[in-house]
Amino acid sequence: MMPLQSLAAAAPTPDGYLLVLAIILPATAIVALVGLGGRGAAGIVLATLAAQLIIAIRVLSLVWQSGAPVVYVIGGWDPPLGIALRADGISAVMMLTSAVIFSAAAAFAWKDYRPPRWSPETRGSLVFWSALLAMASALNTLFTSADLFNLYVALELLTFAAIPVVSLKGSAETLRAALRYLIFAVFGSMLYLLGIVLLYGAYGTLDVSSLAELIRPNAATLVAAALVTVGLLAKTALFPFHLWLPPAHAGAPAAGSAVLSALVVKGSLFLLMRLWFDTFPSLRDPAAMQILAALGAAAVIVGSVMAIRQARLKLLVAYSTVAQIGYMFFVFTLVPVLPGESWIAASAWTGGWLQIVSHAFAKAAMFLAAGLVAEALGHDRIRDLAGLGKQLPLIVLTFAMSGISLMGLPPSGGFSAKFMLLVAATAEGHWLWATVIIGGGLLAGIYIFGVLARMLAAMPDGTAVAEIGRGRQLITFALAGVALLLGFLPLEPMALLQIGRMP
Amino acid sequence: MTEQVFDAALALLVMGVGAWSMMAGRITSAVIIFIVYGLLLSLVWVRIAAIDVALTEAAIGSGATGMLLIAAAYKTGRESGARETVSGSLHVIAVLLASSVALGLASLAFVLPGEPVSLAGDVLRSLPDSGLGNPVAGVLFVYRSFDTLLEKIVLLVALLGVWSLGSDRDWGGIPGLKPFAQKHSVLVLLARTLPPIGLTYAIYMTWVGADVPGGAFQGGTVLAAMWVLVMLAGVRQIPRLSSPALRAAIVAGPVVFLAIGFLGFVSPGQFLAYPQGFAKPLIVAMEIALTLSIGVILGLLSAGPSNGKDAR
Amino acid sequence: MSGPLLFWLAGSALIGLGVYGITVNRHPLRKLLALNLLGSGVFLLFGVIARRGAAAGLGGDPVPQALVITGIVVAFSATAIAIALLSQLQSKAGRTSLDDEPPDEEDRS
Amino acid sequence: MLDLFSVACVLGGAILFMAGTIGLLRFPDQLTRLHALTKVDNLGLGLIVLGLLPQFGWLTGVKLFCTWLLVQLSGAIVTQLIGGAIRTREPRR
Repeated sequence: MMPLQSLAAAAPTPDGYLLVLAIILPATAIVALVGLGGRGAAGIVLATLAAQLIIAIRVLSLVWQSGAPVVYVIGGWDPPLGIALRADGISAVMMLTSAVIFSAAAAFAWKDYRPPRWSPETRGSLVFWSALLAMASALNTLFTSADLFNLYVALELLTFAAIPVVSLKGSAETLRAALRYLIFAVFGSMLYLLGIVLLYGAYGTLDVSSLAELIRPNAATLVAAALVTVGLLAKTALFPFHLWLPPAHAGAPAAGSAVLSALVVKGSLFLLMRLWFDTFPSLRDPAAMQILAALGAAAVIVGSVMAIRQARLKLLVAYSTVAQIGYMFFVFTLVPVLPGESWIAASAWTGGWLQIVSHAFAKAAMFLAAGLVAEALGHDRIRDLAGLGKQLPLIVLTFAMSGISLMGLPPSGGFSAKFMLLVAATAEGHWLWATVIIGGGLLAGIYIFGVLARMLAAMPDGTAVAEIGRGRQLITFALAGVALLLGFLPLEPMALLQIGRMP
Repeated sequence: MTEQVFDAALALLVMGVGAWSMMAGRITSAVIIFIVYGLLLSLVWVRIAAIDVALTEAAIGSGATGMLLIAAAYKTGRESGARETVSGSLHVIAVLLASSVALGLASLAFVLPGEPVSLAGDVLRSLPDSGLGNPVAGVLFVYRSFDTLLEKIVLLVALLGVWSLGSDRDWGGIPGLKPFAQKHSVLVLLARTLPPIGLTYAIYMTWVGADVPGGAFQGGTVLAAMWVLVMLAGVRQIPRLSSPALRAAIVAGPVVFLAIGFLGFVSPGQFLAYPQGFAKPLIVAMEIALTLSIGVILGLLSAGPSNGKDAR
Repeated sequence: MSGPLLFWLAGSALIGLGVYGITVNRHPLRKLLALNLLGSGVFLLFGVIARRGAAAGLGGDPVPQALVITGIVVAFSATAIAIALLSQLQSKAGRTSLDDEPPDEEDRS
Repeated sequence: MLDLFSVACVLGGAILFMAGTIGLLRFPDQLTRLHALTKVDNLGLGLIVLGLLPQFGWLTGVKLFCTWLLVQLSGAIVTQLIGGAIRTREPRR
């Protein structure tokens, strides 16, 4: 028998407890919400969200200052027996992104799902806030956990929290969307679990960093990597597994859709990138990576074309998510397998993460804007959007701003991201992918300008527009603003995103 | 030799019954066959020396899951008698895909790296410190208690997911589980005689779980079964979902678990680490609270969301 | 053939059956059964790996065994949510098919 | 001698189970199937428990006996319930 010692012994850092708090505080808050039956719910939710933000900022600054990951070993049991948490540069960036978007979504939803202070709880408020907090807990686990099975539990927690948000309205349509989502997602996690079962059988550890050193390209490992990849793709809704996404994301209440599209799909995507770049780098066969890029390209095209054909605004925005996810898969082939021109790899890497972050902000803004439009007009049929430009100019402006980032026009985070991916693609001679990156932007232009043109058209007589509070418009506007401001980051590979990456 | 014949027969039987449950004509038959499959599977777990898993599979994988599936099959199965499948060419592709997956995995049995890996030695080396005798309980509550904690949150979120399907108006009301309409005196008899025995058994399961196979999940499932029996027989009123006592029972396990986790920050200084010498009493306290919570949550998962019109 | 090897083969077959069941069946409850079958096959493979790791006087490696217990509970949670969705769908729509209904113009969102 | 007793009892129980299973599969209607199942179930399990008793200490023996008792109780009641359900569905036969 060969008892494997932890090879990359994780050395805990002094402030590592922040990572465990980022996961456990929201979980504790859910327990409190259920146990107290609505008493003090508002305070619990606010305190937890504030703590999330503070922890995320603190972790980011720690990683930034020390240039090294923050590590925590739970219960003091080193891997492979125990579980370690580890936040590197990308984890810290994603934690902050999710904390900001959760706070914005919470502020947006406060009006509709106001958690009671002392009055009895209601269905919407308990379910919505518990689900939101559970998603925050699960995402922080996904961003920081270094244990493959722990990540499986987190993936499931994320799905089970997302399901009630999808079906919160309770119509047959949303129930069906939720059920289809659940079946896809559980199928995906079963494949993922099967993959890690094989990895444990081959290497006797589930610790991400130990595995990186042990892994050899043998049959069991390749099958495991393939299963893990397919499983996570199903959860990330990459073409051809995208069918569940649009009805699920479009059916949720606006704040829920924003979180689902901006963050929840990124959970499994984050894990996929972490595994391929940090744990399986030795398995990165160029041909296999080309398959991922090809699926990404197909997603960009199919998602955009479907978005153009939609008659309903929320479905259009949801299909746009299918397309935007596709871009992130170019990173798999653009970061070269062999260490070559390192600036190309770094550029593609930064471009990919910038795409994830700026899409999160732009898409959250766009879903919230679509929710406000639906609330103002009582419907979200695109052909009947005329006159909004006069009635709700701020919403139209927000929609345009987030659209700029999704299309990849300057100055926006989406532009910087796509530009860096494009530079890497042309420098490496991937002309096909370069064409898709440009073409995808043009297709995005068609659906976004199509909507804007309707919004700015003259108002037909007799259209009633409901009053929309200023606060929620400003929240939405701020999110779109962040998506644009990300474009002012210097157009060069960011050192932060490289901190703590495996060699 | 006899053992191998038995194992071979068992393996074939499990595969056959599994296939049968996929192919069965009526959906209710498919579900019943699946429950039989679950019981056979727990026998397999016994054969590969995983008694804890065998108990969990029998209790949760077959028992609790089976209870939910049967209820769903009777509710939805009537709409279509026959098994509907995808059309011709897609069917062929699915068969090819499924068989290549099965064959690929099967062939891995012969190429998995020769030297088997195991953490058994590591687990046993540190187990005496915790005072536990059951290595599986050691993994669940000492080394990987973080997984177990998250899994409790998963159960809680699943319960909220089920509750979320009720209507706004009936929120916090009585679940939609229908007590047996007719006066079935035998069911009432069973619901009066069995629970004391079941309760004793559940406590026993949890209590011995620290040292031999058993534990909070298995005990909790027995508890849940007793409660569902009592509710179905109409012996006790099904509680309102907003009842403070019910809520307290739901969160008791997670609260104790979290409290012990935070206690670790104070002594010995790490989340979910146990103070020297206190590991076993803390774990037993945690398991007792968890048994109650798991029992109540599993019972409520089968009782469904509050639903005014079904309650009477 | 040894017991563990036989059960490995059985587990592989169950996973194949599960994949088949999910892809061909239309009724969501049957898909759910297939998912459970697939899951049990995955757990069984893990159990065989645990059995291979029998050491230090134990009949199997306790780490995978404990992970399977957690996995069974998580899979059960998924089944519970799915069944609740299914019965709610049955009450609301009178059927449980996952195929979309013809688009309804009146439906507000 | 005790071993022989055990083998005989367990074997007898196994044969009864086999007979019950055949009855379950071959009998024409639900009530007779139920009959085949319960009669054989109780006696078969009883014989197996009886056969195993001498093989273990007293504590395991008590557990085994309790198992049999519980199966008796639930078997009898569940059979009653199923019988009742059949009666209500097909009132006159």
